[in-house]
Amino acid sequence: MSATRNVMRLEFSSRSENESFARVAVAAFVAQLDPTVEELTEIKTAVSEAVTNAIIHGYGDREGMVSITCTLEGDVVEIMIDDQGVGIEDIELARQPMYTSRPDLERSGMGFTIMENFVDKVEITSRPRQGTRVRLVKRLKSRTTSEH
Amino acid sequence: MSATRNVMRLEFSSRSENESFARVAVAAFVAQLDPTVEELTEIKTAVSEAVTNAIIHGYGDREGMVSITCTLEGDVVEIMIDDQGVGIEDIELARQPMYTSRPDLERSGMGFTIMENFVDKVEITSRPRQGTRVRLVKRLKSRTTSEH
Amino acid sequence: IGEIQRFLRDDGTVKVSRSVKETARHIRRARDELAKRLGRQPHINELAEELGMDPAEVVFTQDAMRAPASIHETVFE
Ligand SMILES: Nc1ncnc2c1ncn2[C@@H]1O[C@H](COP(=O)(O)OP(=O)(O)O)[C@@H](O)[C@H]1O
Ligand SMILES: Nc1ncnc2c1ncn2[C@@H]1O[C@H](COP(=O)(O)OP(=O)(O)O)[C@@H](O)[C@H]1O
Ligand SMILES: [Mg+2]
Ligand SMILES: [Mg+2]
Repeated sequence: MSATRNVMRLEFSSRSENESFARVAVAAFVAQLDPTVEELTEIKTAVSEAVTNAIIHGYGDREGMVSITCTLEGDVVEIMIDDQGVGIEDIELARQPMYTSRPDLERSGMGFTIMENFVDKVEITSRPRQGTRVRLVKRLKSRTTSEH
Repeated sequence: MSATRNVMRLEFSSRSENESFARVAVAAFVAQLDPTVEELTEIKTAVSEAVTNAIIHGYGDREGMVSITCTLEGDVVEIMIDDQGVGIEDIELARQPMYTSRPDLERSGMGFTIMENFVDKVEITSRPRQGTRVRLVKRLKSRTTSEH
Repeated sequence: IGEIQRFLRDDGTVKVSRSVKETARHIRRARDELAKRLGRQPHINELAEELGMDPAEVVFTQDAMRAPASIHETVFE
């Protein structure tokens, strides 16, 4: 791997069938940096939560496109998950552990909390009726350690 | 899987490190249709050849973006691989088995022949200095025998 | 499969490249056994079920860490 930026962008229909594909596509891109199994699992889990949110909350019964932009630069992974769905009225509230606007779907309200635990930075930008962007940043601590 | 169209689009830097990621992303998307392992390998191989061509021939020493659009509809997979590279002057010649414009890179000239063997249709559209689109279509023949 | 899970759980510092290599070997073995048992090429869902893995994860593990140089080998393997 060279040290310069490597970028990929992914766009797909907001269907739950596409969740595992999206998670694996991001994993295959990040795998170039040879993270630990644990780091890759953390990234996949965080991406899954954000993608599920875009599909379930952003679009709900409608079908739209979800996009993921992933940038690798040195040992830092940046992932943005975008939807053009309903957006979030109150971002502070949405971030609260256990808060969910859809208890009817048996959501746990732990999605953002999980993301915060598994990556270094979680930024949410959203506008009601315009859509939501979740930006995840993670530094791979393992990268400098040697093979064994 | 519902019978309606499912679409994904992928864009990435023209680096050879991204080849396996692109192949995995397409295969993980197509896996939804439950092809045989063999069919998946055929698709991955054809996609690899087209992506390698975009990187090596289309862009060469430059870096550009390669994009892949994949559509699933019923049991038919359609994959388009696009670059905005140098383009192909003589498409008939390029398709010839063993023809390569880069014998210096130890290319075998078998890329298009491999694609033709592994998918049902290979269409090439290209304009010199504008870029190239390779469209691959494959029907998953085995699909109906899978339920038992 | 228990073996793979133990391997993956054992150590928080296992590199993906190494774990993928290990798991890919299990996948190849399962694929060959399944093909023999079924008398035909297995479907990806059948293989995934046999391994207790997500189909997309099987695809990832079979291929994700493969070097670009070996593209042509996949044809003849
Ligand atoms: N992409 C999104 N579009 C619209 N609303 C969202 C989106 N992501 C999250 N939300 C809102 O934030 C809340 C909390 O999300 P999360 O922590 O993942 O919990 P859960 O998904 O279990 O409800 C959701 O219930 C929803 O109201
Ligand atoms: N995306 C592309 N952009 C420009 N030229 C291409 C592209 N794809 C194929 N070609 C041309 O077609 C020729 C044949 O391609 P291929 O059959 O894959 O053989 P090889 O890659 O081994 O040369 C290449 O040598 C190149 O001249
Ligand atoms: Mg959630
Ligand atoms: Mg070629």
